[in-house]
Amino acid sequence: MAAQGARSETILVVGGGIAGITTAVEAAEAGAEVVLVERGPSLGGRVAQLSRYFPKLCHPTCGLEINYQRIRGNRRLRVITMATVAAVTGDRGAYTARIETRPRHVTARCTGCGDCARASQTRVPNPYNYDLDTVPAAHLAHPMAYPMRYVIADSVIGTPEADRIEAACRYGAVDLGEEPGAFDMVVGAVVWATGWRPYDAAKLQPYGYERHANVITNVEMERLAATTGPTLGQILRPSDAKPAKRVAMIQCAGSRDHNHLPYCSRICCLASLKHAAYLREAYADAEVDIYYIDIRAHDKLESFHARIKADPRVRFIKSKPASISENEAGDPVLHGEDTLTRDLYETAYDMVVLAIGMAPTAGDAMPEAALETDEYGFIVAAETLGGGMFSAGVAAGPLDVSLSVQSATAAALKAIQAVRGG
Amino acid sequence: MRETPKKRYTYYPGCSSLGSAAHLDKSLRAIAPELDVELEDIEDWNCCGASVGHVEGGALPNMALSGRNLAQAASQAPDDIVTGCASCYLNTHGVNEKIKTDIRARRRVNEALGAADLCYDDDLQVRHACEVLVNDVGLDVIRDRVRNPLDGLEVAGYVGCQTVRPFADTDSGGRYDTYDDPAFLDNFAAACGAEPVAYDPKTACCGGSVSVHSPDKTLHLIKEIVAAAHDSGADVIATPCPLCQQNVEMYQAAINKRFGTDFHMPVVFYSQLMAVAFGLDGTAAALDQNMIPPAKLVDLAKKPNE
Amino acid sequence: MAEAAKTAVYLCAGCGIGEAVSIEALEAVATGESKASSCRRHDHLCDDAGVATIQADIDSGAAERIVIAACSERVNADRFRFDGTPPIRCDLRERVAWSQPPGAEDTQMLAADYVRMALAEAEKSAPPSGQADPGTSKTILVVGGGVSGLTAALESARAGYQVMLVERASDLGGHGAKWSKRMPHRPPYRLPQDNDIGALIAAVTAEPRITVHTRSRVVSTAGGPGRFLVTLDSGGTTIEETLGAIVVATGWRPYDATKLGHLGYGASPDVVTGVELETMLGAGELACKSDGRRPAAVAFIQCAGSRDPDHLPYCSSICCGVSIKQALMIRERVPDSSVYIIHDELRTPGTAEAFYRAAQAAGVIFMKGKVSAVGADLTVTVEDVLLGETVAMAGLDLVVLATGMMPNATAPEAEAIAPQPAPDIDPLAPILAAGATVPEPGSEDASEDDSGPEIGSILNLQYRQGPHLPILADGFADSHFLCFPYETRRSGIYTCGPVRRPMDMAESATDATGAALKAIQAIEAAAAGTALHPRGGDLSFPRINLDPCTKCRRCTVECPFGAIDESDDDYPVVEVARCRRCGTCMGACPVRTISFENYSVEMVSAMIKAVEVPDEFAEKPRVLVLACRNDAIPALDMAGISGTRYSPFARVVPVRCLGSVSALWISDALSTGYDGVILMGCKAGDDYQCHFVKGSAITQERMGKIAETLKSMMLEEERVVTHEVAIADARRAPELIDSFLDTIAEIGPNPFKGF
Amino acid sequence: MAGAETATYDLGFAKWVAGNISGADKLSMCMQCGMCSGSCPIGTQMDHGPRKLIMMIRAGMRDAVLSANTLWNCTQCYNCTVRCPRGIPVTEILQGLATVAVAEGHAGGEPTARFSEAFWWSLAKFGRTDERLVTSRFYFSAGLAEGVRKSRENLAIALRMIKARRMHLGAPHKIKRRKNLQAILAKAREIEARGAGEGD
Repeated sequence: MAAQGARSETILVVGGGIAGITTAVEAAEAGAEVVLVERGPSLGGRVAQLSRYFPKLCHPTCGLEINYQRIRGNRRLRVITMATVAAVTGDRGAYTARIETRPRHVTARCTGCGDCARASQTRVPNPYNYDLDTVPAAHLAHPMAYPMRYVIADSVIGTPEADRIEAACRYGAVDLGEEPGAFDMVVGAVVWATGWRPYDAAKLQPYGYERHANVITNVEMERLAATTGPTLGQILRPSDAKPAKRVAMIQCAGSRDHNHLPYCSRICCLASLKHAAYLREAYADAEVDIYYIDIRAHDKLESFHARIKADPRVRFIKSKPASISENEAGDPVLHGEDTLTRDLYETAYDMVVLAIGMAPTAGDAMPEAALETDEYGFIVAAETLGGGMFSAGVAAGPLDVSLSVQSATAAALKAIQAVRGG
Repeated sequence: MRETPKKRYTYYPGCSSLGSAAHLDKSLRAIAPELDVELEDIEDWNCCGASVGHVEGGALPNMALSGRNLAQAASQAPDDIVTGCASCYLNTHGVNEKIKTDIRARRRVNEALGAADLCYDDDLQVRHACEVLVNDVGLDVIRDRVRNPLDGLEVAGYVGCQTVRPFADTDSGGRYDTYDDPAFLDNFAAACGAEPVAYDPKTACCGGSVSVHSPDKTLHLIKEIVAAAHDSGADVIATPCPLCQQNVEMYQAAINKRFGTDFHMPVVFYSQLMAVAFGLDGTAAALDQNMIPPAKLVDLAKKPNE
Repeated sequence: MAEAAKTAVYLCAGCGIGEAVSIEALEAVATGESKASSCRRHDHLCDDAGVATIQADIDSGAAERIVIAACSERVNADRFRFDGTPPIRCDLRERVAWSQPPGAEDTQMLAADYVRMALAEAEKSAPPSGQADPGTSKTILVVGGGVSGLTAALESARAGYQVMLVERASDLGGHGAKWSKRMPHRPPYRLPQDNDIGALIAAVTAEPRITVHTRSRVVSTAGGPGRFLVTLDSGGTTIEETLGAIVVATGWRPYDATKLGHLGYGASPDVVTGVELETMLGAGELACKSDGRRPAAVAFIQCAGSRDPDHLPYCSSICCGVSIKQALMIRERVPDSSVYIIHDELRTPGTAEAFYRAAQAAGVIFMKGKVSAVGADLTVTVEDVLLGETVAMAGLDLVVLATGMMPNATAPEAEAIAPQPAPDIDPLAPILAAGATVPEPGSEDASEDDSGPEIGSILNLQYRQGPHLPILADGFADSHFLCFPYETRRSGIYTCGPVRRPMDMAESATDATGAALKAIQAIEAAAAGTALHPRGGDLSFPRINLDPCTKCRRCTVECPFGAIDESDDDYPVVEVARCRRCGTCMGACPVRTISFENYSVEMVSAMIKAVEVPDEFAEKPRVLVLACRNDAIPALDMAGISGTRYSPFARVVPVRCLGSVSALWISDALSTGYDGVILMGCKAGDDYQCHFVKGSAITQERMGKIAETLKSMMLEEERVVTHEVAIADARRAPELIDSFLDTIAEIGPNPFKGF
Repeated sequence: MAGAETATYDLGFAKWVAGNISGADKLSMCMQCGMCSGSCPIGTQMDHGPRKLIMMIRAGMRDAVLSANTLWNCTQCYNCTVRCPRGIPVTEILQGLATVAVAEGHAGGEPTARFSEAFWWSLAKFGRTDERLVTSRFYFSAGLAEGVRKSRENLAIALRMIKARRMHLGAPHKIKRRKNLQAILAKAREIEARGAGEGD
């Protein structure tokens, strides 16, 4: 345990997604000492799993690349991956944070040469692609991984596979004996940027996400559209790898629903507009139907809405579909009421995309009682526990990327004020 | 003998137990002791109003019906009330919860009961027999009691609506299953050694009381329910609901007439499956009360004094 | 100077490089033909031992310049970091060993060329020595005293910085001060909250680090981060200050309701805007303007002016929340009232959904439809799309138009007389627009006097590119990058609040806090003499050698950040702290006037010429690839990482931005026998992705000139192509190179080969 | 039909419904998503789905709402109730409206209304419903000829039910304390007649 009362001007940032990265880099570039802790093997978080951003349809990896460069070029910023914050005690200017690490089984000697992956014979589920495919037991988290260092799946430790992998490394970078660890760190302020997870689609029973192969979620759609995804960027439906040309998007799949997420997740409308753009780009004859309650293209994003709406092959249907069945061809069939024509429809599609909402993960990341959350699990009263605790990005509320960056940049300043006793 | 202590419940048979769903009542009473369950009837119980009472009777009189049963049950024992009928469950459970949570409703119902010097101020639990089987008895015990596995019997588990909606996934309803894809019925069948078939219209609607008085509006719904079972190769449709059992069974002739089909799909209660699986004879399982004889189940059933 | 320096080369044989090429042969290239003073080989250079070797050589003076011939510059930057001796990176891994067949002759030639190029780079560049006299003011200028400005000022001060807060009006608070209540921004997000702006104003006034200037305007801004020279007109008196950075928080104004006659505005005093209603609600007893009666039936009409091609194209974001707030207040004041909100899309994003539910629970009626008419008797005719009927709502006492927000990107009162700056989604537009509004030398003095000299500009930048902050097509202040929303094209000047995007008070406060941080960064970077985003920490800056300068003004016009002014005798003058180090000026220059210590026309020319171009074409063509460091280079790296093979005949030179590409490099390449040149940059146009705003766009402009050059050399135009390459184009980038080589094969060899 | 009566958005009716029909206090929460209408098993046979009916209530279209066949085509599958994103007990509200429609004579010869009358007659008289008596009373409620026709039509079913010992013949099942049940029902009707608000 670090000496009580020890003071520190270091800022601890929890979570290595776009919000955490931004908080860390902006604070460090303003002169602060920063430690960035990420649960997984690489930085990047959810944005690294997106194919493109709305409304510019540009690639998240482009901004990530710049941020990685900023991180590499900054000595005041230290990144710890495979680590979580188990507890925080103390006060602003003198918190003691308990950091717990999980074994990566690959040391800093790793050059990223990939021999270990080539030697792997076991394949494990690939969370980067939401388990839509698999990767070798020794793998890189994703092509834009930071650090550019491999990781070995715990599942193969103690098997011959592990020995194969170890033998394949020419740089003695494999450490099969690595154990989970824990250490204390004295920091002056903590910024929680713990992000979100997609709401569990299986809970939307009438939509049969688990029963119908061709009902997928919006985050899975991102992976289908990504050149680094399981289909190398071709939008093919799961059941028979046939091009998905007639596609329905169901908005508020979980959001704005007292049975699920009572709040509006804000990004889903725009994400679906973007998915419509993906499909129209991929197939000249693609047809997209967007089922919605209200299209929430806030502020300047309205022009993106207008642009997609102008496409005659994208239809907007004001309706929350009641249920999805499946026909002989394995096509999902939507049932519901078009509230503007008052017709009851029964429409078959190649594929249906559920615009799943964002569920905060602060709950699982947070040490007990450290922070106060609202009824939905978003961090509020961010200045509780000694006035040096802040939240950034989706941990603070359902935000899009730009808003997350704003919130993260603001959090960086609040944290600097806290450590400098301003 | 087994040591498991008996579970006591106050039993509400409901009007259909005296007629269209006599075989549900009979088979339930038959399997109860096998599962160490003791049922004591609500003395002088009355009709719950079913799904149409309120229309003519009005909301409060309709609630008062269940109020009287609740008051009577409370005066007998503090035990939970169990019913096998979806409609009875819906009304009695619904009114009971309303009385618990809505002071105004509680006062108005009791004012009415006052006319017969009755009062319901307790907080009993009103539960569906299936929920009790899942939460109190448990699949293991059911499996454990099977002496005559229903080998090779293919069962289409038709849950219908009101057995699960709107209470199965609520706290007061015991959170024993889901609204759109419930598993309990297939689990019952499997526990009895039968084979549940994949069956889509699991929770489709048979038209309920509308089917009773205006089948012309709903025959197509029932047709889908029977057709899917037929196509999936099921030997029988099993259901927990009296009204479903009656609609799906008695209209098959009309369906064949209107749609040119040739359905003779037996529709039995899960409790009849259990009775046979527990080794009781066909009479105890009331198999002779199905309008379309469940031939295969009859064959599987132990013959009397066998 | 570089010639004297001892250059040490470190060849790494790890990660397959050793298998792919002969390290010995490369050592020969380094120490033999090239002028490396020493060359070491290592099997795991990035390991502690390898790094230690290098450090030892540096310490012993054996290595003054170091070339690390190993992996891509994008990895191990932290490992190969040596104070005072920045390494030259030579990529033999991603671009050779991982993308070429091992042991092949062409692979070896490729590696050798990269070593030669690296040594040429080492020879022709020097570590940046930094800036002589960086600006040192650490005071932040905040323009605008509304919620955003007040917050930016207070948060900056609380971080220890001095602030000068300038507000045009006589009181602080802006629009925010007029609201009786505000939308909820804390749990449970259900009820209107007290407007706490009073406390904010009090805190700002009490803060010793903040000096407030009300009734004041900025009449002129010169200089750059760390030394902005700002002149204020403060109620007639002129104040001059040197300031470190600027936050523009000039906020918004309501859309002009007189343009909404079709919604009944003007037809009756009881048709009011949301802002007017706010004043009525503040006045205590709620009363209709016409006859003072209590309104018992009120209808809100949403999107009054917003999301309407004839008015405002965008969604003003706050109107749904504001109307809900006002509806709830009316229901509270007049309990038996009927309140209707007529909307198209109801927008209460995020936790504001709870506010919507609260209004429903309170009995506010929401109708989806389009209002076709509002009569003088307040009858509102609605196409009720949910009922599918046209409904005439009679008996209303009050009709509220939820008018939208317009950004104060320019001084509002000057608008009538002022030509607006041209919107510039097209990154080339600002130059033309700004260029057009450059004050003539004479009028610049005039801008000292009080008669509103500036043409509606907020800061009246005394920049060669004009007085305005660039604005985007929808009239909002510059903010184009999703990942970097605070970046503007005027270094050290940040915008926040509704001038940037429609937003509510809570979001404005967050936004302002973020802007304050960026201002602080700008101040610290300026003091350290380093570049701002995206080349933070870069000490190099453009040095101007006036001898060859032809005063063509291209550099001053094309600089994306308005960093270069013109001296009285029309020579370029770089305001270093405004410069982002992209080198666009270098690319603009027809001669060799502008160069960085570690990046120059001469340096890249030397790298190009260092390549050995075989005389015989048939089997060995050569192609030069000038690739953007931000996207094209990572894309090629990714191709290597995934083991994609592509032509061994391409020689890749990373450039800071396509905008920095000098036409001279292309003629150098072609005159030394390369058969063609590929330029790889980022996406241009409306959704441009160039991190220096217009590198690709401007290159396309320049291609015309390049075509002329080709003609003059009697060469085919097809020999030089430009491509937009995104970072995700790991598969496409190599394909572009290969297909270009096919084209070259068709065109045939460069006739200059061998000369 | 809805067309006959136009929308005024006079909130009187909406307020009355909210105050007098069980569950209707939640009606104001409806966001018109259409989930309910889309969930109806025989929605195709409804004049308007529940979603539009709710909008009509807000619009003050009293007669159109109470004469909508929506009220009679609800099979009480409760899909709308469990799926409603705003937790509105749609089924319960439709039941309440049906009761009002009958009481105010909007039901006409609707089978549901006639069936309910027969049903209530039996339970009020005997304390239990005798399916045979209820059915025949319902058949003849539309006139003698119709009664005879229906009876014939369903004779086969009836016979099979009897054969299966699932149709009770002979004296109807009665509860013992009929008087006290009838007293309770009478009292309940009386309380309800007082209307909402009063006596509370």
